[in-house]
Amino acid sequence: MSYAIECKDLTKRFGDFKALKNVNLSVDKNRILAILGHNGAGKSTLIRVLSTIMHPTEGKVFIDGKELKEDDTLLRSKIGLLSHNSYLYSNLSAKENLKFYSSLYNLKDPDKRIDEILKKVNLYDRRNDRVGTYSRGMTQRLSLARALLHQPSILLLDEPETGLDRDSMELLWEIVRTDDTERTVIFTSHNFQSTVKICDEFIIMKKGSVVHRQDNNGITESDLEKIYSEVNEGKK
Amino acid sequence: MNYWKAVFAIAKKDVISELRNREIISSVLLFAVLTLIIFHFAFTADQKTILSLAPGMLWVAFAFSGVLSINRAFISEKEDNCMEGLLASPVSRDAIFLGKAIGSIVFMLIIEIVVFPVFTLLYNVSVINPIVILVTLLATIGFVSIGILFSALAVNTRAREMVLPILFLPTVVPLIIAAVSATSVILDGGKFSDITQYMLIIVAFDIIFVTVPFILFRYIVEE
Amino acid sequence: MDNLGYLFAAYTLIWIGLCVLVFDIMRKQKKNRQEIETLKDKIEK
Amino acid sequence: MRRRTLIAFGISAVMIIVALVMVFIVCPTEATMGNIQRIFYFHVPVAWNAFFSFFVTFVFGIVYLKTRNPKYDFIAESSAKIGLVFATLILLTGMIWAKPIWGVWWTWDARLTSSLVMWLIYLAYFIIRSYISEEEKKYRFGSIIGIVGFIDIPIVALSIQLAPTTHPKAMIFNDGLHGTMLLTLLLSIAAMFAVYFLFMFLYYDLRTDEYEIARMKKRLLKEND
Repeated sequence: MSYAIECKDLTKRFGDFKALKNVNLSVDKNRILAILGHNGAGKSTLIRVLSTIMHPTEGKVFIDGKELKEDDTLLRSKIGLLSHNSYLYSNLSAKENLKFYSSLYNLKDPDKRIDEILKKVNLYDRRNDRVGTYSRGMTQRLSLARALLHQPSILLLDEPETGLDRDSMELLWEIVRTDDTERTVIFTSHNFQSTVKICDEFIIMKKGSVVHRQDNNGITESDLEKIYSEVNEGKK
Repeated sequence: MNYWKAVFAIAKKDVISELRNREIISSVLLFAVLTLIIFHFAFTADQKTILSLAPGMLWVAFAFSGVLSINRAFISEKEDNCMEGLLASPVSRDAIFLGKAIGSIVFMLIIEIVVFPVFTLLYNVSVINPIVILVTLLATIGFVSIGILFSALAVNTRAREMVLPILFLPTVVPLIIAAVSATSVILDGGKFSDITQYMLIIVAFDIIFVTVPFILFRYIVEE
Repeated sequence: MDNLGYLFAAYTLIWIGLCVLVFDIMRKQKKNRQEIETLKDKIEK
Repeated sequence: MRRRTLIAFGISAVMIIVALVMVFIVCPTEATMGNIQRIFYFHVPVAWNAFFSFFVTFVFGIVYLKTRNPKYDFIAESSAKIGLVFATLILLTGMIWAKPIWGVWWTWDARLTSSLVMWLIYLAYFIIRSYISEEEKKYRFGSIIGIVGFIDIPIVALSIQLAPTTHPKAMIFNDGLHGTMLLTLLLSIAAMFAVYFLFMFLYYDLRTDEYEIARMKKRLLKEND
């Protein structure tokens, strides 16, 4: 069986700066993987390369065993992305935004799916309001709806919790975990508490490399914190 | 086909979003009309002179209000980084280019629809003629297409407001020359056969400067 | 119509201009080379 | 200074002197325009060279986008710089030529006008590069402008030639090129090419040195952290 995601020798250079250094990472299907690391460790860059926003300088990404290329629209539509940017147009209503994205993802029965996902993120009542009038939490929920709209088998979340209150955060993870489709989730985070609760395994990145990988077999928050600081300071 | 569905979705999204608050289009239209009015103070001329100046006046109005409008084409994508959302969606980069270009062509057409009658009304010189309209429409395609490429480039620089005009205006010189000359000939009572050489320039420009930005756009939006 | 003097002046000016440009670049290049040397020393330290 | 620069400098100097002797001493005076026509042997090679420079910028722009090696952008940028210098010279010599013939410094003659538009496009090329702080983006956008600008040049020239104009078309020769005149022109063109390579080496080395300095400075800054 092929991996859901497999990176081979991924390197991303910005001028002389290497944001990713020969990253090799494979993730099994239906797993939830957390990526931890300081700011500038390469977490966001990795997510951006996996979501095809960014082109790796060297190396390849495989999705379900097939190489991910910019013009392979079929493969790319298996990926959903939620970042700290909402990717929503403030002049359009929630429904119009989702409708727009459903045409980009070429959905079969968009109206039905849009209503369904809007109900799931508790925004159905406000579906015709302009996104510009939404609160931060609502925007983030709609953003999640946008990422899940096309039922991606791989979901990438780049610091999804930024700026969210506790309730919205819990709803977010609730939806990610209970959504009907089978999917692999990769998320970056600074929050150890939710990480230990949610992930199946986690990796720690440092200066563009993956320096630690571990399964989550009931690890506690304080254990994780200890491992995290050991990894970051110990191997200096 | 998926490809065109995405292209038109992008264009439609831009048009709906803009028509909702009319932020840009209303000021661009006002600017276009103001240009026409300023001409009156800049040149005091009789009917005959106005007729010979008309093609130039029209294209000065189009060119400058066009710059203003095209300059804003990527502002909505910058806001909350929507461009990334487009790049992450399974749509090729050139489809994004076409979608943005078609959206901007619609705005350009709105400008033209307003400028033609206003000019006719203000100067009592009819510039509304099927061939003149055809010339304008054809010139609009190449004009917007190269403008969108440069606009995408401009939003990614410092001083983005300045970049588009200094790059765009010299590049579209051929279009402006050909469109102005063709319009002059027609308003002078010429026939379509008198302007074939200008039409050829416009069509050649359109073909070249739809193809080239279509290919190069991906190199602007990449990271 | 004899503009030989005028023409000669024009030619001279242009060539002098180009020469000045060449020497200006060479001067900058020299300065850069020196800077590279000092930077190299600093890095090796 | 590199050896190749010195060689280019020597060759250019010799060729320029030979060309100058040809232009001022050997070549006969042209019948209708008189001595001022001699600027033609400068004006035309410079125009060719400007076009050639922008062609090099175009080619290396494509090469850069394909390979992403900064070296190729340095070549493209250096060439654009030379092109801009030469385009400025086209405008200057055009004015010098126009003054005695038409009695005005500037005339909207088709060739001069095309050169002016070309000059403006490449001026924009450099202004916009200066507006971009990230190096990689500067190279990438520079390549794009270099490609679009070069493709535009022939269309600009064609459209300007077709435009109705009140000025007389520039008349260079009434009866074709005289044998010596042709030889002089060819020699002048060859001399200009030598000058092109001289400037290419100078600008390219200058640019790579600057790049090297910026790199070392960054490294020092990092080490001091």
